[in-house]
Amino acid sequence: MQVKEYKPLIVAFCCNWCSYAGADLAGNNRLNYPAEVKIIRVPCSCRVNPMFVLRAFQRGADGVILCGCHPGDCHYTSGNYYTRRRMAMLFSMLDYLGIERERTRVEWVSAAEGAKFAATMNDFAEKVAALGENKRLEDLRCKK
Amino acid sequence: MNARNEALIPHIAVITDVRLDTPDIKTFRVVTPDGKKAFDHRPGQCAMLSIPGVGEAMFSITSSPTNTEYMEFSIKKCGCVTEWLHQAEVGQQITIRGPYGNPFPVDTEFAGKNLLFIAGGVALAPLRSVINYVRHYKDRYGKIDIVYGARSKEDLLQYKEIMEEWVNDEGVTVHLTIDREQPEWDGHVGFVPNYVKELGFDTDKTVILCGPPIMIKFTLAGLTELGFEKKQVYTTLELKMKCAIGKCGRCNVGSKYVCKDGPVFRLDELDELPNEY
Amino acid sequence: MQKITRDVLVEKAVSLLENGTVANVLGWRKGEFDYDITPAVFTDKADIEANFVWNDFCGANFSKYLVQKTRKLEGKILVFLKPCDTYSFNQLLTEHRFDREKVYAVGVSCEGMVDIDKIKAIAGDGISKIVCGEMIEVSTVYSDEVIKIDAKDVLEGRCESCKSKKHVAYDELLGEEGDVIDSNRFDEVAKLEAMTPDERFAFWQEQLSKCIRCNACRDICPACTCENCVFNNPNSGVENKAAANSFEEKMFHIIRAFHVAGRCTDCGECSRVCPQNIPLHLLNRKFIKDMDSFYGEYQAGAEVGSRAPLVNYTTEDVEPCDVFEGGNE
Amino acid sequence: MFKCSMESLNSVFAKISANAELYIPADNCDGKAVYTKWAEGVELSNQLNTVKSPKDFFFPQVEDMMAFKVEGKNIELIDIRKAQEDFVVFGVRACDVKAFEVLDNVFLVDPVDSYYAERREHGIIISVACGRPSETCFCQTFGIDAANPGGDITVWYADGNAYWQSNTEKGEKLLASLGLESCDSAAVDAEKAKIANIMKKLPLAELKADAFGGGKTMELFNRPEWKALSESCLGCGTCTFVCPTCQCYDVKEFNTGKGVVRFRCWDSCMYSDFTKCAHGNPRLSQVERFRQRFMHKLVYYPENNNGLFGCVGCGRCLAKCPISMNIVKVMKTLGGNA
Repeated sequence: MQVKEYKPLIVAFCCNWCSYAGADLAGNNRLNYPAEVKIIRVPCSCRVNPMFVLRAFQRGADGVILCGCHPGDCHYTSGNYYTRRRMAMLFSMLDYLGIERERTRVEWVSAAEGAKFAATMNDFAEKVAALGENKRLEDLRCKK
Repeated sequence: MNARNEALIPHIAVITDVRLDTPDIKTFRVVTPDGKKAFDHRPGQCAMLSIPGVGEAMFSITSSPTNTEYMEFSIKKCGCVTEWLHQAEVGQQITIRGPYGNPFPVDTEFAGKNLLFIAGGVALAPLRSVINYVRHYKDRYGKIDIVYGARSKEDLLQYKEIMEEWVNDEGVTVHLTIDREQPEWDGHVGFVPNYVKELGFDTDKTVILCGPPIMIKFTLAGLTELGFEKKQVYTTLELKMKCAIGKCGRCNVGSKYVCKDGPVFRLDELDELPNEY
Repeated sequence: MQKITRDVLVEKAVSLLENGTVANVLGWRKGEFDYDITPAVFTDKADIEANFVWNDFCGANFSKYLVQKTRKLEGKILVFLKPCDTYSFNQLLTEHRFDREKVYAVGVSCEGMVDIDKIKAIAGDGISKIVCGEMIEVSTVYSDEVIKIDAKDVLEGRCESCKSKKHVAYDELLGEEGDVIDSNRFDEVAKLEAMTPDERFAFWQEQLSKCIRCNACRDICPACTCENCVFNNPNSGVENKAAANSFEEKMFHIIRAFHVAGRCTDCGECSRVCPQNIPLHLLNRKFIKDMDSFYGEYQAGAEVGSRAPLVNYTTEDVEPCDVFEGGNE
Repeated sequence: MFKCSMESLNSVFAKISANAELYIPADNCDGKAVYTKWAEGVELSNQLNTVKSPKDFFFPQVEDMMAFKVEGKNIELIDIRKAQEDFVVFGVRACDVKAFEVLDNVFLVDPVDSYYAERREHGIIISVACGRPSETCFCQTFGIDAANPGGDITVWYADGNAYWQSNTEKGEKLLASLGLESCDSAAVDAEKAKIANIMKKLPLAELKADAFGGGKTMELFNRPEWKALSESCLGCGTCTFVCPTCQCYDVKEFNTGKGVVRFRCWDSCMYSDFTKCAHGNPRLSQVERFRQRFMHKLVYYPENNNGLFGCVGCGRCLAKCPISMNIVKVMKTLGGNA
């Protein structure tokens, strides 16, 4: 039997205006980042409800990353400031419950930062891979 | 393990025909994957249909038990399951389990009687199996009257079958009515309760009444005026159900479970139950 | 142990009822035993005189009832509020959840409520009588001896770390006004933060696995006043009547805590009513502690109309990835 | 009758668990009794009863029933039922033993619920008589004898010993395999008398259920007191979930992304969506939902089950209701012996 190399499944919520375009640019520039990064486009990073993050873990994600415009650059003026507070609270809570803090991340990526997007994803995937499978926020029914 | 027969485990069935009856009611023909009728039933009984991932719900079997080839369900679009069913195509598999509930007493109390069916809107669905059953065994019953009303001509369920088959049967009289005047309609216009009063039936009939609560209330008042007694009137109820076998505990009216002790009730029996339906 | 007596409250309720100021009294109704007190609406004098209770078991916070009662009941409602209840009262006003004009609020000073479970742990089962006071006198069917327990030893967990004896809202006050207390309420949170992630995980796994999803924490919570909760909405995709596995237990409690973050006044009702004794307040207090340390001190309900940290921001906020173990590096 | 010393109970447990899984009430991290799988080191609780009733063993809170695989228009039904192993539950009180009879009348009548039946068949109940009932106990109201709890085997604790007596064939077989010392019933008779004496002293000893039972529907249903009784009900599910006889369930589905699992889980008549369906809701307010629960226990259930009440007086709802509204208050208010 062939042992499959463990590749973490990563869900990346990307804001439509900056980070999604950043991911696009990374692709256009043929920059490599893991194929296991699944991008979900959202209108603004503040569209991401804490429930989205948890449900991504439930459905089998090993890491969840949010990408939005740099603070001050939000297309809707202030959306990402709210994201910053919400995710700070959520991540702190997840840490409090003993869930590995390296599994969640927020990164500000502009439309011009294709290289940063690829580097971020590579780095995040590597960190999550080091942790191994998500066991602490898993739903066994979805893993069978 | 398979010897464990579990009432909650359904069978797979397949939709072989979808007929748009009215703008919001479709009639589905359902058989097992090998083309047979899923199970036998009696007039007025129900079945649980489900679509995995959407939900399960109770529907009355609208085809007559005398139809041994397939079952039909007339379903109005009003919730999750029904909405999903309405977009289903021929060949779609669903699950089915049943039959559930007590049937109308077609072979006992109804035998030899004159029957009066009164229905409004989609409520013809549960009565159609009874009507077609008594039409099939016409010699066992007296005269049959059917009063059926809907909002408009388009909303009359099974209009084709009514006009092509029912009205031509000897001993069967069909009285149709719609709520409002409409250009190509030359029949009666008005609500069912008033129409029943206008028609002024003799009290030698057994009444099978089904429709929205408000219609039942006023029709019953009309029938009482005509001299009918409550023990002559049968109806069928519907409440939220999950198990259909009297265990999940939600479809009760007083101590009676609609799924197990109903859905067919005689009105004088209902009078002894709390008004919680 | 309460300094203010039942008779003072009864007299107040009866006089306000009789002079027509209010038509309803939201108060505590006598139970079957001396400790099982039910929140109730009183409308008549005789009923109040016979059945109104004020003692060390009157833990129920009436603020949430005002949301429904102000809609349903005719006439003004008299509500008795302990200091911690007044915070919930203010918070609900901030959220425009009830009409202030329909309420006559009477503040009642409180010396802390006691926990029947703690009493039973000392006196045992089979309680036949409890007399409240500095020393609580407990009689049981198993002995003729009256067991005396210092009320301070059996305080409810939330009262042990009482944050305020000050009423932040009232029309009238009975008893003495107290002060905001420098409480030790974050100690338990800090203790958990000091653990390793594995220990924390084990702690919460054990606690949350007790959850039976009865929703009592949500239904009693004065901050949970949504007309239709996301966990009741079949279209939300998370509507579940029972937590099928440990994921769903965690999700329910994380999301519930998050939904009340910044609005939770730390009244402690969630932990009080939990039939499984899950320390749910530790989740809410974690959020409060984090908000205090990241965005500056904030007490929900301290004043009407204040803006909670989660509906606010500054351009200099801490980055989510710099936050761990409470943000203290 | 057989006996063993209280100190040797653990070795008896070891013997039982050699052949079947054994569950005993043990204290959890909060010092509350919960049924715990016995293993070396698990200590029997001293508490009167467990927070949650033992109905979980036969009717678990969540139970997967079947799975479906959906591909295009096709549905595949997957039977995921597993064979049930034998298990033993020790320390069940008289009220909870009676509660199994209440559940049996629902699940074991035609059509039989095979999920429940299978577990019932493989479960052995060892009951324990209540030496120290609580003030919240009122099992005697329903004719239950706390001194003779029943089940497959009954155990009495008296003078430092545990006395064992089998009541069924299943129990007899198990008891025979334990190799306990046989003895006469003198100590147990004394214990029974002691329990009978203490039962008379309980605060709820005089509570009567005469005003309730089958045939009282219309008389009780429209009573005006329901409004005041249900006034502060939160509509949470605590009473129904700690109740040993509440058996209502919901059938729900979970899409795992790889298929659909249909499961059932406890439901509560206190919840607003319990009877809500596409055409409306027959129980719109908490008054109706509250009334349903107590009418079911005290009137509807006895009506359908030859007078057997749907409440066993375990007192869990008295202890756990967040607002302390419970069946005793309802019975006293409506029954007129307040």
